Amino acid sequence: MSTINKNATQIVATVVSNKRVGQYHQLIINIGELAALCKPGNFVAINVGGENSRMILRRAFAISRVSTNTISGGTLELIVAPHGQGSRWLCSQSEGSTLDIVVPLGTAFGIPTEPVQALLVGGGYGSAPLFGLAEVLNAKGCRVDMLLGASTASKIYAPMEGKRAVNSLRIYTEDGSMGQSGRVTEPIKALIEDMNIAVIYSCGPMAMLSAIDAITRGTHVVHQCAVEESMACGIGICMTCVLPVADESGNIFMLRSCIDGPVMDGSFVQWDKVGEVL
Amino acid sequence: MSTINKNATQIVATVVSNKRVGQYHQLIINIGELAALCKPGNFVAINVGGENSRMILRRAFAISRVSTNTISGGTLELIVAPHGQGSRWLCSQSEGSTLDIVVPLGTAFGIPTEPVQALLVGGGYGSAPLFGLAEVLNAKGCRVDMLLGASTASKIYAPMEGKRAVNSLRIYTEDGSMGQSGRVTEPIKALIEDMNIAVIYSCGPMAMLSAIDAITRGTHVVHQCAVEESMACGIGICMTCVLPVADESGNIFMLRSCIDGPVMDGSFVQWDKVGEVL
Amino acid sequence: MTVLDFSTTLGNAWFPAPTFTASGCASSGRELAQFFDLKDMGAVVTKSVMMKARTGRPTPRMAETPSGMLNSIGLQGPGIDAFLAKDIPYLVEQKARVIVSIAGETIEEYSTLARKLRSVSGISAIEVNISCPNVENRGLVFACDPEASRRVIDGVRRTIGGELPIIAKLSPDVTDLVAIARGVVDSGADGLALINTVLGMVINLDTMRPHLGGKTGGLSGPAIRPVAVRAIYQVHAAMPQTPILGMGGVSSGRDALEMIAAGASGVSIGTASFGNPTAIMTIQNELKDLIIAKGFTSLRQVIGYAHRPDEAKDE
Amino acid sequence: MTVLDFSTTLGNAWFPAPTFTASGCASSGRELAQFFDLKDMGAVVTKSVMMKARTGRPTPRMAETPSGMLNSIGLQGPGIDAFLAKDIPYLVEQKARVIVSIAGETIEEYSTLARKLRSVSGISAIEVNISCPNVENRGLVFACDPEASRRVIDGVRRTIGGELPIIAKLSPDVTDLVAIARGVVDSGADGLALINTVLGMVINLDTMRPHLGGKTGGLSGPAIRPVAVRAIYQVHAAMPQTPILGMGGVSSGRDALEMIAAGASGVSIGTASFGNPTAIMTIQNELKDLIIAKGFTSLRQVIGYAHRPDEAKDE
Ligand SMILES: Cc1cc2nc3c(=O)[nH]c(=O)nc-3n(C[C@H](O)[C@H](O)[C@H](O)COP(=O)(O)OP(=O)(O)OC[C@H]3O[C@@H](n4cnc5c(N)ncnc54)[C@H](O)[C@@H]3O)c2cc1C
Ligand SMILES: Cc1cc2nc3c(=O)[nH]c(=O)nc-3n(C[C@H](O)[C@H](O)[C@H](O)COP(=O)(O)OP(=O)(O)OC[C@H]3O[C@@H](n4cnc5c(N)ncnc54)[C@H](O)[C@@H]3O)c2cc1C
Ligand SMILES: Cc1cc2nc3c(=O)[nH]c(=O)nc-3n(C[C@H](O)[C@H](O)[C@H](O)COP(=O)(O)O)c2cc1C
Ligand SMILES: Cc1cc2nc3c(=O)[nH]c(=O)nc-3n(C[C@H](O)[C@H](O)[C@H](O)COP(=O)(O)O)c2cc1C
Ligand code: FES
Ligand code: FES
Repeated sequence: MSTINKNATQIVATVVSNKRVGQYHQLIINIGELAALCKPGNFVAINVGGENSRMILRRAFAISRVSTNTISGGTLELIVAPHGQGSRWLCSQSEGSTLDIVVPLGTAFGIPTEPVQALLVGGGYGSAPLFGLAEVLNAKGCRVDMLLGASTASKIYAPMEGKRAVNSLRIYTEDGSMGQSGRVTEPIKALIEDMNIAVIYSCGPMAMLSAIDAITRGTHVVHQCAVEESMACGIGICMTCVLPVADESGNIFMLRSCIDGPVMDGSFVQWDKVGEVL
Repeated sequence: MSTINKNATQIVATVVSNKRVGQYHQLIINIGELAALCKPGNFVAINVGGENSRMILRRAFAISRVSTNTISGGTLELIVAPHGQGSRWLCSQSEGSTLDIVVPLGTAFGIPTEPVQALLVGGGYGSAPLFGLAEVLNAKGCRVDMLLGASTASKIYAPMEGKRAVNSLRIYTEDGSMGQSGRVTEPIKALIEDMNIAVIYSCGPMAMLSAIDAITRGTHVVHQCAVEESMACGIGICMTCVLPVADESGNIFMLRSCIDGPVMDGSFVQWDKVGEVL
Repeated sequence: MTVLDFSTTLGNAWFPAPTFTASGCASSGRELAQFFDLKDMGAVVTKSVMMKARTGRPTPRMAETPSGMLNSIGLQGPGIDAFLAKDIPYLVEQKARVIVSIAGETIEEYSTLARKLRSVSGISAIEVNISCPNVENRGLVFACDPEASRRVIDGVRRTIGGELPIIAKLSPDVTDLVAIARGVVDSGADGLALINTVLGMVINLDTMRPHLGGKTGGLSGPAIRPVAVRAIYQVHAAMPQTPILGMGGVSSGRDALEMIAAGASGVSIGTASFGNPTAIMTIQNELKDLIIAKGFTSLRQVIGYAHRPDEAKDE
Repeated sequence: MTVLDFSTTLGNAWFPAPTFTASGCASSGRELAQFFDLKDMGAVVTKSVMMKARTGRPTPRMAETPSGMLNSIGLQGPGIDAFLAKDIPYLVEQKARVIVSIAGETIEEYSTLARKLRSVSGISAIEVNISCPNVENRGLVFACDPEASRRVIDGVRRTIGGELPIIAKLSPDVTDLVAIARGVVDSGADGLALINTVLGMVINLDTMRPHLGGKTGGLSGPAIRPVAVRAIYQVHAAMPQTPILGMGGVSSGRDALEMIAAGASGVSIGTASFGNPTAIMTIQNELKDLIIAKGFTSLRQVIGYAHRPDEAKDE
């Protein structure tokens, strides 16, 4: 049993700002002292739709970055794609409105103790938590290269200030509207071989994570991926968000991606069995 | 079958203003040319809670007054008591927000063809439609006396400008915090006898309407009351809002208060059978 | 531009669109005609009519619940004779397609009602409401008893002859819906209407008593949609040849599409009209657009689509 | 200041408050302990445990619906031995009251589970989940079959002896809930848990297939509350002496009060905790305040209050 949610707190937080960035919304939310407890990879769970909402479940969003030395207290940043009713509602919340939010939740990316070479791979809004991670890795003396991919330019999230912590950044779009044309996973194999990559951190669609796993399988590269499964509770009590994960001896368990994840060791996830009965 | 909803239209209308008046909210809503079709006694049905609302039914509100010569187009006024979730939501809508509204609905107060003496009796927010009615009666040359009652002062709605069309206005509160102490129905018997009242128009709680009926029964005074029954549809299709009403020959029918009302001849309503099986 | 064949059939009855009113949620049609043209939708399903005029249940007759409502109307209505004299001619004059819903307190009464309808022109089908939970039949609802259900339909079938399609309207409040469905189809029903309301109750916390005059009521609206979709899916899986008129919480084109994919040939819209007088037309248009957007060329291709084996797992 | 006796009993088990978790909606308790102290609420009802470890149903396992959700977990769990070794000691250490929920695939399995629990200390009661619609038992759910329900409870009763109260958890998806309830009480159940989820389905309109990996799922949340209140009211009316643990969509103190007035001695909170980790404590406090505001001095006075004849019609 994990004890990772020991800092999780349910609070009412104020929206500090809400800006459109491409097809996403950047939300800055004041969470006061909790900001200091948030780590790259953690996520938040937010009530959506207001008081009379027919949406009864919270929505999960990765913490993109936190700021602890703001005048208004600690803040966190979310990058939200207007997907369905709930995320659209969130994207429509203006400065000053309040949100019922549980923060921080889930596992965080493991940070190497040595200054190793790290490759960060983000798909769509999956890039959001990678910039905060890059800062931490950078401070540890790691070399940080980043690959971002999406179907089209407006779905690439790559803020100016985020790039500071990154040694290189390459962008891939499927329609070629930004950066190189193609999938973000294509260059990985060559990069692993050319550079001395010790760890890949990835966040994005499950298909992307699974493709990266196929590439790293059999190599020495550690693959820490942030998975994204449908979550009803986000705090480990409902068992809806499970993924088949093997332990060291090869026994497969259905682990909760909200509490035993979202960051997991990609090599233990049984990608081909996701969505199957064991 | 009544054809009274022939002007009913579903529109998206803008809130022009929202002011607190005692325990109520005065909402002014721009309904454009439909304002010209609204008559005293008619009501509106409004969607509440916004897009993701778990409240699936419209809320009914009496049209307090209409204004056809405003710069912004025709407007109507509602006096809304924050009762439950839906009306509270409505009271929280600020200037510029839009409402999905069906207007005008239901029967209107019958206007005498001769300039007779009329007594208007309102309970709580029930006074709202009476001021618009008073203007119409006044224009017809009727003498208009008004009695307003409520449990306490903050539940009396009696706007300054409304009083212009009224020859006399007396206020009753049960706790004596405004006007005379007591129930609004107490002076009616004496008034009928002292003055040559031809018609009483009433709007307020069912108990008040029923009490007025008991007083007018056996007299020549016509009692036009606006009833208030729980309504699911407001347009005559659901049969939830029925009241037992006798026809001329004494046969009792369950009439829909939304479409065969809300204004009804009080002497035909079977007040003692409301809520009973026939 | 894609041309979509939006028509549907229930037994031998043809409808230009698959979107109907739900019985009891459109009165006799007149009230909605104020908001749109009745002939533009699939069909008007009239409020269940009984032999005699009925005043129904005491008020309060409704309670709003989260994403739903309870009703306890108790089949208030004018009785079959007044209905045939006044309501049918009006609907025919409007060129609306009409499905007449009937309800009885005895098996006999259903047959008598069917006899009254036999020679009436302008009716496309009969919906036999054997599932209204508000009518007392020694505490038992017809549709909860396989034997009684069968006998009602059998009686109606014999009386009506082979012309008018019979649609049996079932209650979801049963242990084995498929068994009831099989029974009524074996007895001569051409189609099934799924689902009637789910039995529910609300306690009024001011009086601390059941809120409705009739104590229990029928739950309808979006809250019950997953129950309706399940019922349609289960019955279509067991009896793919039997046309189903789906209903229960449909309030958008996507909801209607869900039911059609689950196996419904048509969809009735009830409670949504209370919140939105033009709901049926909006839903009809949204459904059409959705089906076209998905690349289908006829409604028929969509009926029961969710039962097909997955061709591509990566969809 | 009014002093309220907020305690309740289920059979011979006593609880300081009537607000419990719902089985399967609190895992083993640890996860919620992060948000409040487990000993502050009535009791933790643990996730239904089976003999062997189970991986459950394929994902997706949930779909949000209007004011509700579907789940199809399929009783994923560690099996009774691991559960007794790890989870019970933790809960006991937290000083939480514990109701253990058990589920079996055979009548035999239920008895075996009961035997395992017999000598475990720190358990207040056993909830026997015979109503989970996700487990295949040749397509039949125990709680939908009066005979099977009785036999399960009979087996558990014989095994467990007279000490631990047995609460039978029933499904609302039956034609005659009262008959099932009577059967299990006659077979030795001390109380009833009402209701388990309602069977439902959602079609995914992208894939045009059932959304859940397990196709159908159980509907829970506020959407089903009116169904739960009705079930509690009906069963309490028929069997006023049998304590009922009410559940289904409770998300506020007023919802809990509705169930208690309908006849529940205690209330379980499931889905509400997903939207709100502190829901149980909030509901517990709201309920207490409401009951005090209404002038009652003990919870017991409120249980089944809605069944009393109206003293004053003008209330
Ligand atoms: C750990 C985690 C981190 C995430 N981070 C981000 C992020 O940084 N930015 C962002 O835009 N989105 C993120 N998502 C996805 C986001 O949670 C969904 O887009 C959102 O829940 C959709 O809700 P909706 O009401 O708009 O859509 P609907 O489709 O209407 O939602 C219906 C239900 O399905 C669930 N659901 C639907 N899609 C997803 C999904 N992809 N993942 C999980 N649940 C889903 C919803 O929570 C809801 O319960 C993350 C999800 C997880 C699990
Ligand atoms: C013809 C008519 C005219 C009205 N005029 C006014 C007015 O001018 N000002 C005003 O403040 N209120 C008026 N009301 C009452 C108003 O409709 C209710 O206060 C409102 O519907 C309560 O909704 P809620 O969500 O706040 O309360 P809730 O109690 O949460 O509502 C639950 C359900 O019950 C119905 N309901 C509850 N109370 C009433 C009621 N008193 N009458 C009808 N339905 C009810 C609601 O419509 C809703 O469907 C009028 C009602 C009718 C029928
Ligand atoms: C107010 C009301 C009255 C109803 N009356 C009838 C009726 O007379 N006959 C019938 O077969 N069904 C009746 N129903 C059930 C509906 O036809 C429909 O089956 C059910 O409401 C589910 O659909 P919905 O959620 O779209 O309303 C009624 C429903 C409501 C809400
Ligand atoms: C995700 C989930 C898992 C559940 N698992 C169980 C279970 O293991 N055993 C059981 O008896 N009921 C289970 N239930 C049913 C609940 O205990 C409860 O009866 C039902 O959800 C209604 O209550 P609610 O609306 O408060 O959730 C589960 C419900 C949900 C939503
Ligand atoms: S989302 Fe509930 S256990 Fe993970
Ligand atoms: S409110 Fe529906 S008929 Fe009057």
